[in-house]
Amino acid sequence: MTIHSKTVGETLVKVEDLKVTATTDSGRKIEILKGVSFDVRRGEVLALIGESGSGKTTIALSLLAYARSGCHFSGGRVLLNGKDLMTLSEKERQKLRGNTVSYVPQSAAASFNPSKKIMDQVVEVAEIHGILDKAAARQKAIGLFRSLSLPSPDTIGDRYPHQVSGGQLQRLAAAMALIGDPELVVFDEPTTALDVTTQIEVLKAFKSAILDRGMTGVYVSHDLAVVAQISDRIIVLKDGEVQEAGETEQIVGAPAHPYTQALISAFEPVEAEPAGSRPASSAVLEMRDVVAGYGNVKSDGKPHIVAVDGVSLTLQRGHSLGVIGESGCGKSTLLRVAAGLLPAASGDCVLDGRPLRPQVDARGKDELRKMQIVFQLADTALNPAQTVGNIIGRPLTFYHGMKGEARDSRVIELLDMVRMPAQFRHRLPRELSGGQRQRVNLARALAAKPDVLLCDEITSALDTVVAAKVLELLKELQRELQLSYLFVSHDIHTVQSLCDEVMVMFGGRKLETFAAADLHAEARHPYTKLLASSLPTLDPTWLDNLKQDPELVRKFAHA
Amino acid sequence: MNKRILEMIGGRLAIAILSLFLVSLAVFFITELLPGDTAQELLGQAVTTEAAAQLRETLGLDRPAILRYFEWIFGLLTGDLGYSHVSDRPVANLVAERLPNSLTLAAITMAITIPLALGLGIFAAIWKGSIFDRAISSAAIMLVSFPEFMIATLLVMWLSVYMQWLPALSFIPATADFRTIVLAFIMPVSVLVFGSCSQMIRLSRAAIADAMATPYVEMAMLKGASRSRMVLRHALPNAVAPIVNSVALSMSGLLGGVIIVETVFNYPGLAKLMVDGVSTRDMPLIQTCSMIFCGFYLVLITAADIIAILSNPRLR
Amino acid sequence: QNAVAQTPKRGGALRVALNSTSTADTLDPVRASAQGDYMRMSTFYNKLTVLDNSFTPQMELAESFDTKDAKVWTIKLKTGVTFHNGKTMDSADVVYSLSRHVDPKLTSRANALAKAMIKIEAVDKNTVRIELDQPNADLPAILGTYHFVIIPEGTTEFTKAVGTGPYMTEVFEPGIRTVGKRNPNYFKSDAAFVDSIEMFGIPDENARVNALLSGDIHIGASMDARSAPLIKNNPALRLMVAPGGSYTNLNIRMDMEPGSKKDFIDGVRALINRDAINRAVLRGFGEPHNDQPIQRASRYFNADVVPPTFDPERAKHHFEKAGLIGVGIPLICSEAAKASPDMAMVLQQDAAKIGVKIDVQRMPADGYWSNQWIKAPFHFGNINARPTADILFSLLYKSDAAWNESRYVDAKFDKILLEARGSLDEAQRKQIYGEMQAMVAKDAATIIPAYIASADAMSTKVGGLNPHPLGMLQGYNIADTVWLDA
Amino acid sequence: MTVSAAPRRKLRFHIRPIAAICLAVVLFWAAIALFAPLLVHYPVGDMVSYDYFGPMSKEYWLGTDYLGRDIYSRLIVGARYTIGIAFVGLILAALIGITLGLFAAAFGGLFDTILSRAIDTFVGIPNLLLALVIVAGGGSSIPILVFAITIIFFPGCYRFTRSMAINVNALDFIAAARARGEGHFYVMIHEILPNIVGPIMADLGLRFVHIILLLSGLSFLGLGVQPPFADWGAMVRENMIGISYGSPAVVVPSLALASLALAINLLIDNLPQRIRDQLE
Ligand SMILES: Nc1ncnc2c1ncn2[C@@H]1O[C@H](COP(=O)(O)OP(=O)(O)OP(=O)(O)O)[C@@H](O)[C@H]1O
Ligand SMILES: Nc1ncnc2c1ncn2[C@@H]1O[C@H](COP(=O)(O)OP(=O)(O)OP(=O)(O)O)[C@@H](O)[C@H]1O
Ligand SMILES: [Mg+2]
Ligand SMILES: [Mg+2]
Repeated sequence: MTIHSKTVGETLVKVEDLKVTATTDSGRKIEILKGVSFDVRRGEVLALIGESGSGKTTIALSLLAYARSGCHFSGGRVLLNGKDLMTLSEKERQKLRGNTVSYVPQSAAASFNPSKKIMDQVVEVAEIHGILDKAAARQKAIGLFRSLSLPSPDTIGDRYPHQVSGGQLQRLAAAMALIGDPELVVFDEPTTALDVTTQIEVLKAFKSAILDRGMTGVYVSHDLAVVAQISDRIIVLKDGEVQEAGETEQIVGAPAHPYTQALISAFEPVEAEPAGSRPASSAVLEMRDVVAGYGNVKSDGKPHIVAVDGVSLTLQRGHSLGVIGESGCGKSTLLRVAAGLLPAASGDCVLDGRPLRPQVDARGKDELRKMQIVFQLADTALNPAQTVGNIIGRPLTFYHGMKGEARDSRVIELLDMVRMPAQFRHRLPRELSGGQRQRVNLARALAAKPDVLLCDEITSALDTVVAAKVLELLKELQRELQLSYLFVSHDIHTVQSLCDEVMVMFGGRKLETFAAADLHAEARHPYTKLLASSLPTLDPTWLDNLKQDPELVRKFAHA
Repeated sequence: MNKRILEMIGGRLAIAILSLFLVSLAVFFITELLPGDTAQELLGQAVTTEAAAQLRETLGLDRPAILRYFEWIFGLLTGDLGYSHVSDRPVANLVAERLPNSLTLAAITMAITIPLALGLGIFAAIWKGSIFDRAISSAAIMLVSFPEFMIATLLVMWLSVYMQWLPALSFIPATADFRTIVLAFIMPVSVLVFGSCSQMIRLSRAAIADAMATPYVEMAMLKGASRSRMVLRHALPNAVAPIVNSVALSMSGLLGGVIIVETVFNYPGLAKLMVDGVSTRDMPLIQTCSMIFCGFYLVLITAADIIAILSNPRLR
Repeated sequence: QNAVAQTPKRGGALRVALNSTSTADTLDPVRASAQGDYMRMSTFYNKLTVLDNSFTPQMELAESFDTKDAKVWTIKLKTGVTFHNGKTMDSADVVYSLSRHVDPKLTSRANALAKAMIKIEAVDKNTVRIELDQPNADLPAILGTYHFVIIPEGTTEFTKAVGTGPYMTEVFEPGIRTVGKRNPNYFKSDAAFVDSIEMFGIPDENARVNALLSGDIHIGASMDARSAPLIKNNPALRLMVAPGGSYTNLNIRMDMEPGSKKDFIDGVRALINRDAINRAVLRGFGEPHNDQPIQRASRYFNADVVPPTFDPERAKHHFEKAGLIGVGIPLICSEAAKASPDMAMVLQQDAAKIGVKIDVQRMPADGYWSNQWIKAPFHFGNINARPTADILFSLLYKSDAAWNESRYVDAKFDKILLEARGSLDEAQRKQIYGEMQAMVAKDAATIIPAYIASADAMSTKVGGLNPHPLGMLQGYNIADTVWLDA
Repeated sequence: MTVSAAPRRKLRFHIRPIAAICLAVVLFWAAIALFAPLLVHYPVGDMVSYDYFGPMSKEYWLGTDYLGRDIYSRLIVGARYTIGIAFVGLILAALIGITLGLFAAAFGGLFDTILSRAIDTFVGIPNLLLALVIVAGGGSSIPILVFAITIIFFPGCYRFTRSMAINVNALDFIAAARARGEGHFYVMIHEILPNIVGPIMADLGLRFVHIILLLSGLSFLGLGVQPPFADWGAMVRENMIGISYGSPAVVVPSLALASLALAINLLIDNLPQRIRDQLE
């Protein structure tokens, strides 16, 4: 049962036992899709959800009769209006794309040609397929811009992609997809790359566009809550296979498949213990009035680009301090200052009561050891040329002079600590999954026997289920080793579930700090409230019922 | 054009000028290090210590190098390229005789190479993986694997000596008509085109292939664009910077780097002039030629940089 | 060879490729120093005399040379000879032309020869008197050498050559080309047959041969032996080999170790395999020689001086006596001295067979003449053909000569050298020069294994050229006689 | 973010047949160069036959050259010179270029700027001319040739290494090592270098071809290895006249030169995708 009333008609798309195989560089064949079947009926929005790599994009693209290079269709059929797309010639496929089926990409920022004006790209579909003449296409595009509530719809098309914000681009991409009046629109995670506050705006725009037109859509996402707002039916995927399919209500409310259940439960926020329940102890890390940024220092003593502007914080021993804020607000910069990677222009860092030199080179080995940084992207944080054993072993040798047997057995202990088997120490990072890499990343930091861990969005790149496991691990380690975390995230739920205290940043400044348990208490800073209220819940009616202060949104969201 | 672009272009020009200055220093003092000098070479077998010393004095070679450097630089800035004592003529005259030849050869080569190489590179990219693409790529590799002199000599052997179709020398007789001139240029230009083409084909194809792998080209495809539209309308405009850069690099050797061609075809160009200068220790000549070559290189590279800046819409 | 016999034809544009060219190319007689310069001298200018095939001077611009004591000479000039600019040549022009070589400021390449003329004066419009510092019977021959061409009085600009010669400058681009067109007022009637002569350098041997094979040029100067078969096999081409030209010599400084040991010199002399050098190195483009500088073609050549035989056993005996078996002996050679690296290799191989170790050290051509030649104890040199025996002996063997390559000192030699120079008696001169040849062949430590022939390749259409002992291209002088069969 | 959580298996390099053939050719020449003294029949300088440009025969496998020397022996020793000089020059250029490139990337800042500017000035002078000037200055001996190659080719190695290293240097694991307190040297050698050796080796391979061609060009102009020794380029040149007789003296070294250059080029062109990706 969906909230919006629309007529769901006959089957538009029928996917039958679709198989897609990829050939790797070494010539090995991998089945990406292992026989996927589903239908899309005219007028409904079908959601595909699953973890990263489960084959969502592959399915989405197959609806446009396209397989990425290195992949090919190895079986099954995709019927659109009863015609099998797999048997079409390249010419016929071209005629289909953008015209009958169109696509809204995951990252509009990357999908717009940086050297062409937006309008030219939006009307290109009409030009290619000869649907409309140029002037009519422009008029239609402007109409679409307006209906997607884009600012200054008449002129926005004359800008280049880099001259509009991410949220706007995402909506422009939707306009581009809609201009040919396609029968089917495929949305591939169109909001994943956006900030939560922005995401709401875009979701709303999409939803009304869908409703207005009674469109048929396939909406791909890994975020159940987002999908719940917009879809009629949901298909849950894992490893290229359908796990469960059903009405949105059913999937969200009464999942049948264990995997779906795991997904749902990972989504439920774990309430933090009230801050008061843990004894306040001495401060282990303090930052005072830190100003930092990039580029040459100007005459007023501030850097050219100020990323962190006068932030102070205190981290208690054995506690976790969460730092949240939208992308680009200076969270990572703050951590880099603490780690000494980016010397502050002014302000102090104090570790264990002793002030730290701003530059990492000037700090003592023991000072460095006590504070370890864990980066967001485990992909780039691990040297691809070193084995896991070496990566974890290096801090052991560096800080503790361990060698040979001793080092090896300690590496095994550390791997065990992050729940990984001992033989993984012979692997290279690229032979690990994302979650495993993040664990190695963590184990390397632990090898130094630190007091403080600086964690930079370490779960953001992980799937919800995996991320939940890593968070669990962090909590356990904190209990066992009395670690203190300075934990940066843009996801308020994650922070809430792990941290004792939360600090909110905006535009390089600290807005406020509060106990995690009090998040919903009154008298919060409006921006914090906006953040908290912008997170979708599994309730399919959430978006429709959402009331946000438009003034606030204009002030803080960059959509 | 906005201020930022002007600033960046200004920066490029400043860097080019700075480089030219560094080059002048390097050129001057490296030539100073060459053993033997003009005086000795002028006197040849008849050299004696006293005679050489006397000649050095008359030529002003006995004064400190720094002084001569600044005189030289000042001369260059005021358009005085120096005096070649070896040939007893102003260097400007010597250069004026050769530079047009070198420029002609370079210009003809460029006029053929650039469209040809870019065309082949682009078509290879459009039909990536096709027979055409593979044939072009293999041909490019073959051509870069053979020494220039071998290609040149084989051409002469075949086209001049056996077939007698083309003159073996590109040394155009004083009284040449248009046909003769065209015939004379065919072989040297071909050799140079072979040499510079393959590099450029490979680079332009790679640059377009890079751009083809971007999400926005994939998006164009998903809009129903044909492959040629993807390449020409979407990939190419974004591959301008690397392509122009590769063109500049390949072309930069066309003045000074064509010594083999000038030798085999006996073409009176600047490279041979400089080699002559080296063997006769004609320092002002060597220095001027080096400066011309480096200047040419810098002009091309800077032009490529500027085109890259202008082609970047983020700066517009 | 057919063409040579035929009568000359007029017309045609001749293209000649020399083997070198550079920006040092010049039209100024005092600066002339390369083969191309000598070619230009004879194409655009004339001298008072020319040297024939036996180095005997024949009159050109001069009518006659007269002297009583070989010290003061009176030269009568031909009348009615005009320069390219229309001016009539007279004694003032001759005085001006010759005096330029004496002026030390102009650093003439011929200054060493010219400075003997202590007084050059015009007696009347058609007579010049020259006084020498000491008697020299060779003055007519000396004035027949490349540099002593006659230019109009007061000439200081040499961007165009203004001479009396068979051709007038049309184009002169140093290092690129020189084009001359026929001088319609040339004073010799049966000369200057082609309409124009274009000269340029193709330093690369292959390019030169290819240009010849493809018909781009008519004459390619100075061909290497390895190209010879190719030219001989081509019916459209022929090869003109001139036996003389220059020689590459092996010098041992007698005032330095190891040349101060007589046995070393004798050892090396016995170890020189003249036959092998001729066959393997020069490939027949040479003429075995007998360790003295006078060519076979010269009227003074002494055929009684026989070259030492190749005798490794005797050489070994000498080296043993000198205590030089197994000791590394450095031998300096360079491309600058033609074929010397190859000759050094032959010597090295033969020496190795008798246990003598020669370290061949190959020096760069640049700077060889100023840094290695004469200075090294054991080295190669290269001497171009000279027009007179006197020049060769006084330049290279006189005790106080700067270019005395082996530091040969013999008072008697110096004395008879002056005697011959001052003598106007041909028979006496021949006898003295013969004796001097025997002396230097025996005592001077300069070994001259062969005269190197020069070979010019040309189209069979080219006629009027004959080998000349002064070297390639008829002694750099083709303009008068060459003609083309269209 | 689309980071695949699916476990990946180690990618085995898939060797294409053409790459295997090319590798065999390269190794063949390398072995010849290495064992040259064991393989020659006659000393290189010996004029073993008066029959110049002799045909292939039992005694002279590949015929004789313009001086009647054994081409087979000269080819073998020529391999040594061609490959040896190019290799030593390349190694030196690579050592200097890579070291400086790593330094520039690791230190950055003014050091990098000045070094890069200074090295860029070299690039403006055409290779062959620079080589000519150096050889004219120092004489044409093997050390000078090696020196010239080093001087000419280190800027390229520098630029390539620097650009690769700067890319790697921006990655988080370098920041992690820095935050740990590792010195510049450790970062250069253990963190950056292992990640760029693949492309650097491939790039050096291409440079090797350039060096060989440059050397042969120099030899062609008479400034390469000096007689009686010869590299392949010099052999081609000195026997060039023989081409009209179809003499093996010129064909054989030409083929040797082309086969080596072609093999290396094709080998690099068919490298495993992962290395090629970084190359482009
Ligand atoms: N060209 C290719 N060659 C080999 N494997 C590929 C290729 N493209 C995709 N894959 C693999 O196919 C699987 C499915 O990819 P797909 O992009 O469809 O996943 P997804 O569900 O969209 O993931 P994400 O949420 O990260 O976008 C992944 O494991 C991926 O690594
Ligand atoms: N190297 C750099 N040079 C210049 N500006 C930078 C640099 N790195 C970051 N910035 C700018 O500094 C500001 C803060 O960046 P920072 O990386 O700290 O943000 P963040 O809060 O971590 O964002 P995200 O959630 O996207 O990681 C941003 O505006 C960013 O554009
Ligand atoms: Mg995807
Ligand atoms: Mg960040």
